[in-house]
Amino acid sequence: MVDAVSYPNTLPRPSEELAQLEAIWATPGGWRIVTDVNNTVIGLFYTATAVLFFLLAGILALLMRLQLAVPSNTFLSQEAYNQIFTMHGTVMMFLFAVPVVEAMGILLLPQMLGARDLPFPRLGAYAFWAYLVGGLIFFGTLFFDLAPSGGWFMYPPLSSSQFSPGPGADFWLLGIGFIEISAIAGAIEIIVGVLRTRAPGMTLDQMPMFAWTMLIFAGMIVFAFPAVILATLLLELERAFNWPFFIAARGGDALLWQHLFWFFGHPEVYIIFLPAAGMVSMIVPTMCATPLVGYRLIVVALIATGFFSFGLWVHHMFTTGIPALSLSFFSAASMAVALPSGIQVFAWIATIASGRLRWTTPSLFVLGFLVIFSLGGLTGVMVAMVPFDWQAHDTYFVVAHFHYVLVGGMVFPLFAAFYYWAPAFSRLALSEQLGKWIFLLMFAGFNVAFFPMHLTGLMGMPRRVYTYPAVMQWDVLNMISTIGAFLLAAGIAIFLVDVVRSLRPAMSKTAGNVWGAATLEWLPNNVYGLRSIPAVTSAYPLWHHPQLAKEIEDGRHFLPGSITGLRETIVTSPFDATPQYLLRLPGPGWTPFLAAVLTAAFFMLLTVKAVVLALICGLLGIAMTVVWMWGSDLKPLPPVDIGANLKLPTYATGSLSHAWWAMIVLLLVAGSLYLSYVFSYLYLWTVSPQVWPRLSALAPIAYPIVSALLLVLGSAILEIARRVLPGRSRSSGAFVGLAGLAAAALTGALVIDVLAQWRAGLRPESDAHGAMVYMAAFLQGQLTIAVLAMTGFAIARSFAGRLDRKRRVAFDNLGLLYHYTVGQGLLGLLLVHGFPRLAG
Amino acid sequence: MPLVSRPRLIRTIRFILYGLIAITLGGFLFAWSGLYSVAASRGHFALTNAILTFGMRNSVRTHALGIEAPQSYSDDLSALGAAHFHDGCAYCHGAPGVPTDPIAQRMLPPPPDLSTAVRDWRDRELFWIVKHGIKYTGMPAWVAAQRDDEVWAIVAFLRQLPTLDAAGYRELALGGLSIRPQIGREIATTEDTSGAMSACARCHGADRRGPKSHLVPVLHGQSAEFLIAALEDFAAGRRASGIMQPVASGLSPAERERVARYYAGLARPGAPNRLESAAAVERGRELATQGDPNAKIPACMDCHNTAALNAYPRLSEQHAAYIVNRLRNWRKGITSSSATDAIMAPIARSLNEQQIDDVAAYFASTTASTSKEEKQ
Amino acid sequence: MIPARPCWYLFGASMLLGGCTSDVQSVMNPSSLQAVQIVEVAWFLFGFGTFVLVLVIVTLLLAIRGPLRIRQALARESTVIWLGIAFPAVTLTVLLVYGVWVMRSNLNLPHGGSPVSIEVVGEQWWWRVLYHAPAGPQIASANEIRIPVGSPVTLNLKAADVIHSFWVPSIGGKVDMIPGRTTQLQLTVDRPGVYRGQCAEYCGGAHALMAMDVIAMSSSDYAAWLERAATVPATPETDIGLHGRSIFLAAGCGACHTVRGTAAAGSLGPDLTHIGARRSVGIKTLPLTRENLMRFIVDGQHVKPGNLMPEFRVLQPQQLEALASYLLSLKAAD
Amino acid sequence: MSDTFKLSLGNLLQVLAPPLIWFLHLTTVYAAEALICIGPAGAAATMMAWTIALATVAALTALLLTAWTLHRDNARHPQSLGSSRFLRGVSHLLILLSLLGIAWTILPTVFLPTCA
Repeated sequence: MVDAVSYPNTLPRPSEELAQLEAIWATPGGWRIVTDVNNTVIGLFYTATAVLFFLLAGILALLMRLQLAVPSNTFLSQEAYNQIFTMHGTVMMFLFAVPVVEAMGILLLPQMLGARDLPFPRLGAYAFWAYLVGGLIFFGTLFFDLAPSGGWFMYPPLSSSQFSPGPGADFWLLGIGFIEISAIAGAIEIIVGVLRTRAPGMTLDQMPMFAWTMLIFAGMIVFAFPAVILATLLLELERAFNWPFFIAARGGDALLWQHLFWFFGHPEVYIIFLPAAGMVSMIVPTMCATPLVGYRLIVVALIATGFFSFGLWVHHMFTTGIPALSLSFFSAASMAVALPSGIQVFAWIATIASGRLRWTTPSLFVLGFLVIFSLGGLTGVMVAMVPFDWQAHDTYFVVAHFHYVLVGGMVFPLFAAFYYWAPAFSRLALSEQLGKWIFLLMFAGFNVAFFPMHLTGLMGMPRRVYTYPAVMQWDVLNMISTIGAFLLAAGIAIFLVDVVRSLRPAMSKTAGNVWGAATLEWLPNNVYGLRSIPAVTSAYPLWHHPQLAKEIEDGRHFLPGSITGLRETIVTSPFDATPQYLLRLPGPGWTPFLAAVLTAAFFMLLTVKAVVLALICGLLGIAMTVVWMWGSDLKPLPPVDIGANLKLPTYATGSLSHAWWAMIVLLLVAGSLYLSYVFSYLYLWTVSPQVWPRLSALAPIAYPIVSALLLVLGSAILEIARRVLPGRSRSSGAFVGLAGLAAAALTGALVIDVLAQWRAGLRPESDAHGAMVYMAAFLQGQLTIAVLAMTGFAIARSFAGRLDRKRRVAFDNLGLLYHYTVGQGLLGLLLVHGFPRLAG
Repeated sequence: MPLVSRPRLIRTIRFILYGLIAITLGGFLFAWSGLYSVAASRGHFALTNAILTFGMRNSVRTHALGIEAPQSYSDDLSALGAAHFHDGCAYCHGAPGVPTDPIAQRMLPPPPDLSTAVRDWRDRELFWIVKHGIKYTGMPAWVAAQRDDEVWAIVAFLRQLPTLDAAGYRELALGGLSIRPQIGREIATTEDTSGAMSACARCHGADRRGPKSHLVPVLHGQSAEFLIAALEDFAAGRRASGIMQPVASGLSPAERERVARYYAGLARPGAPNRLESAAAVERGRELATQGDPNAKIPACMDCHNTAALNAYPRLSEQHAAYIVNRLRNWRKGITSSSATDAIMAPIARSLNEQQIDDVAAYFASTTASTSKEEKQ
Repeated sequence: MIPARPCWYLFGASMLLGGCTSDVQSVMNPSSLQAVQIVEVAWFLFGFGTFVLVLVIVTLLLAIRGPLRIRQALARESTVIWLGIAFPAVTLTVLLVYGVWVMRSNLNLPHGGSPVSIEVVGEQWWWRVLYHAPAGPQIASANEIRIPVGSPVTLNLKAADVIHSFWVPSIGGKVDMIPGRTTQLQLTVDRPGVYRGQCAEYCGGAHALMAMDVIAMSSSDYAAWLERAATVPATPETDIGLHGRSIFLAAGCGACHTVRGTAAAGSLGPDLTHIGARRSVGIKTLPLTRENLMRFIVDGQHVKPGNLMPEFRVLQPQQLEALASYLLSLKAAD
Repeated sequence: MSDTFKLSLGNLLQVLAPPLIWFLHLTTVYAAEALICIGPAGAAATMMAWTIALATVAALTALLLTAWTLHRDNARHPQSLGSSRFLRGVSHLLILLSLLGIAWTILPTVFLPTCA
């Protein structure tokens, strides 16, 4: 354990050290800024882009409110309205809510945790550029009348090729699938960042609450998003190749989509809400100048929310004719998820009671959040009551409910956060005076806009209607809502004025700790984060250690400069944050930007069926990634001293390595995608067992047995390959041969399985069973291709003398992916060949 | 440290901006002075000509890049193209046995003789030129921009043009029409003197003779009401066709009615050649009489029978190629604002390719009497 | 007891404004056993919600500016456990039991009398209604459902194309109509009347216009109506009516529509056998009048954009008049 | 595998076990309901009752087991500080919430018929 009081560096620092640090971390100038990967720059860009999408989707909302202001309005056509409401929901959920939280995480986390940067800066840059380019193209479809119009939930069969023939739905499916992949990339970065790059001594009970929420946020993404990625894959395969996953006439089922979509969609709400709650948990103690009451209770609440929110997806399906008992299980789960919210609300109130609340703009937004979110939570309990939901479902009551939850629970805290953290990243703080006006307009506008919707809903107004006849007499309430929406918009417009007037993004010489806050991000910062990294002994280090700022600036704590001449940060153990090794980080480069643009181009060209061009872009994108990966696994150096004679290694392998952790998280994503697939397979069987084949129609059992043997053999070969890795940097023929053999075994197993099914007469487009069987091969094929690519990469590195027994992260990751792929393959064989034998 | 360092960027932008202003100003002064001559009588300098031709050629090549030309053209297609060429193109470009008009020869640039000029172009480039015309040359764009199928007919004919002599051209373009030699008095005093430019019979046939191209509909025995409405729709631009719009707008209402009554009074020219497969005809019959409730397709025979409104066309003995082309155009979203299109376009859009072929085969194989029986 | 104009109460309680006088399609104006139970749940929940919201706001105010003693009490972690865990645990248990109990009583409704079973099929964007009388022909109608008062009615709900949701708020909660499945809604309506409903699951294009009426009538009226509905409408007696019928057949209307007793037997669109007796044209978008009929025939894509029926602008004005007269005459003789 | 990793994994499982048990219990009873209700109607109610009883007993046992390991670890390391002790405290409360969640899940089975 490191003692903070005995400073690691007692002597004055060499004069050139700071200049060197600044030079190493310097932001590239001019157009080359797109090559930058530093979390502060990317974080600011990311946040600004997310806010841009918030404004764009907000304008769409205003258009809708204008259309609904009076009955039988002709301001928007039916088709235009349907496109607009689809885009409003999709953009708000996928292009604003999740990205803005991820952006704030990328911006704030390293500073809060005392890291120089996140562990995978290039991945973060890639995620951002992919999101920006993909998002702008996706939004642009609106101007070409190509936007999807099937609602943000895209229920089949309405979204099938039969009922949505144009490319709109494809834009949605590929665009959203792609943006989700970018979100997962960000989530991996955040999980590894929070667990492995905290300042020495920052144990889990001293971690800033925002970091806790981001950790759980990212963890939830890992398990929730794969479900919707699978759903979008299934639907796109159905649209493009006529594989009937959702077509009832061929054994598919429309409700399968709903199960998968809401298994993602419900946690999504909490994915959005938790980080916002984390921001509140940071702001409230500062504004009351007192520690958070019930830190442990809040962590319990966060973890419980993370789990409970996965158990209530069916509550979006209360009206689909599912048996009452099933519904009641999910009604119960919906009640359970109310508990953690209650804990948090009363913990904040307790914190306010234990201190003295200052009337600042962030405080106002937090108070507004507490009131609005409570009401939203209560209407949430109402719609969790099955009989009430039978009436309220898909009406404006629900529209009111989830806007109270999302705007109240997320947008208000976000504005509080903007006002709260602006001084940490800008030369000027935002205006307190304007801020109060903005709050008033937004709070009043929000309630005037959305409270009446509870009533319009009870008066029978369904959602997603582009007009209504005067006889329904919903006009007065709708007019009030429209006026409220414009008040809310006025508040946001003034906010923009304030941003233009006051926000001067800067890396150093910021407005600083104007609130008297207690966490590390308020220490003097620069592009490189803190000048030196302190050992943390308290959850509120700045309050407990008033001279910290000065000491940090003087470089008296750990890692006061760059030791290896590269960007670096300390990797610590996940629980007690003991320093483990020094991670050398990559600097600016074109590859993340180009790879992102090319990936976006690949998906979008695929949508417009320009397959050749798409493939070219895809391959170039992969090439970019290979170039970027090639330079990432640096040669090990002798251990270095980061201060106080603390010697840290510069290279780590196995479970110590941050790359290993990232791979494990990625495999969790793959695993949860595959579990979603297994669920889908079994679910479709319960719906239409009649399309499952008789025993006689199945492929002979010999095929899967050979396949399985090949898989196991492959795993064994790869382990032998690990043994023959050379001790020193030189290439090894034995290794190359064995690795190639292992890859061939994996490919062979897949080919044999597909061949067996094809020769047994099974076709993917014939029925749901056929489609599901080939889907297993499709998923296995994706991983096999990834393994092939990584094997090629490892072989190339071996030839280049960059892979040996010590420097072997590239191989470790291949091994993990390989064994996982084998495991998934075996499970797939068991399911596809075994289950019909069992059930038939 | 500020996020973006600006000075160099700003200097570059300023340089570009000033340059642009200088160029714009110079150009304006030249145009304003009137020094440039726009006379067509003088021709271009050789250099100007070379630059213009270079620009034109490359513009066409680049713009035509994304166009996919068919592998081959049917005789139906080139016959249709020939018929329109005679009416719409020969005046300027001439044709075998048809000299270019002297007035057209004085255009700048003079319209090229296509029997040699087409060799310089790929099919997709010819298509692009015919469809879009060429700026500053007098080459007009196609009248109905969305009718790519008609433009391809011209391309098909242009490919055949270099091989034709005067007799061959005449056979193809006039469709076997024999034009009565006119006496001096007639030539001196009537409007229609030569070439039978707008004679309907060149394409649609007359008396017992049906259309030469199977892409041209059989008008014999259709109701006059339907034919008048169709001509009016073409004349008013409610129906889009680069071939029919010029012809129909050249006729007075009285003439339209007379020609419609003429064709309405003709007997069907006899069943077209029956190359349709029996299976396709059977599938087509099923669809035409029962519809396809799953795909929301109503039965064709409920409207296209002999007892139906006169506003509807009769489809028995109609050429399959014509029906397929028309249905496929609707399916591609080429819709006009005529009253009949309002009914048929949405129905046609719900047919798939196979159904289009089947139903066309069926109608081509029926005669007026069989279709009557099936309805009653 | 349920107030007569419940919407007013809600409104008055929430924001002192006028205008909320519509019970056309209100959840809070129930007319069936099931809907009444749900409204009771709703009122209970509104009460509960108001109570908790007031509790939160009051605690919040006390925490900000309350007496020191209260603030010290509020700041304890045990208070968080009491208010944040214990209190919700108890109240939510009560709510859950209540909700489940209502679900159960919704399932166990009296099954007296001969149950009436009607099939409703959601189509883009209209409602096909099929009455399966024990004897006699199957009666098809569209966009209005007639049911008897006082006896349990089972609606068998299906979808022809995409997912729709059957919702008539005054008589019960919504139930989705899903392709490939048959869902059920059981109701016992307790007073005669006309109840408006509309599709509650977004189903594309004209989803907003997919409305219907449920007409509840006394058992004897219902039986009489059913008998009349089974008859074939008489041949028109007027010249214009006869002319209209010939236009109807010659214009191809029969390709999509059925009029029993004629050659028109299409099934793509609504059955028009007794259209003259219906309340509306164009799926509740227009009341049934001669002008509206004519308008829907020639201008239907403006009335209900995207609907399957093409616009028959080929019809001459007098043909259209005749057609409308014929359609209006299609009803059982009284 | 390094020791830190094993230690972390153990602590992590301790924390995540209670809500995971709740989730498995919920999905088990939900899946059982879905499977039992497509089978023959006669035996549904009894099969459902047995499934719920078994699943609940299994879940409670697992929760008890988690609680026992917590007490064991607390006893073994009475003065340990930092993350592990903190997480054990978190785990305790999660057991409580998960118990409540499981109770709510089985509560409706008392009132409602199996497949309706």
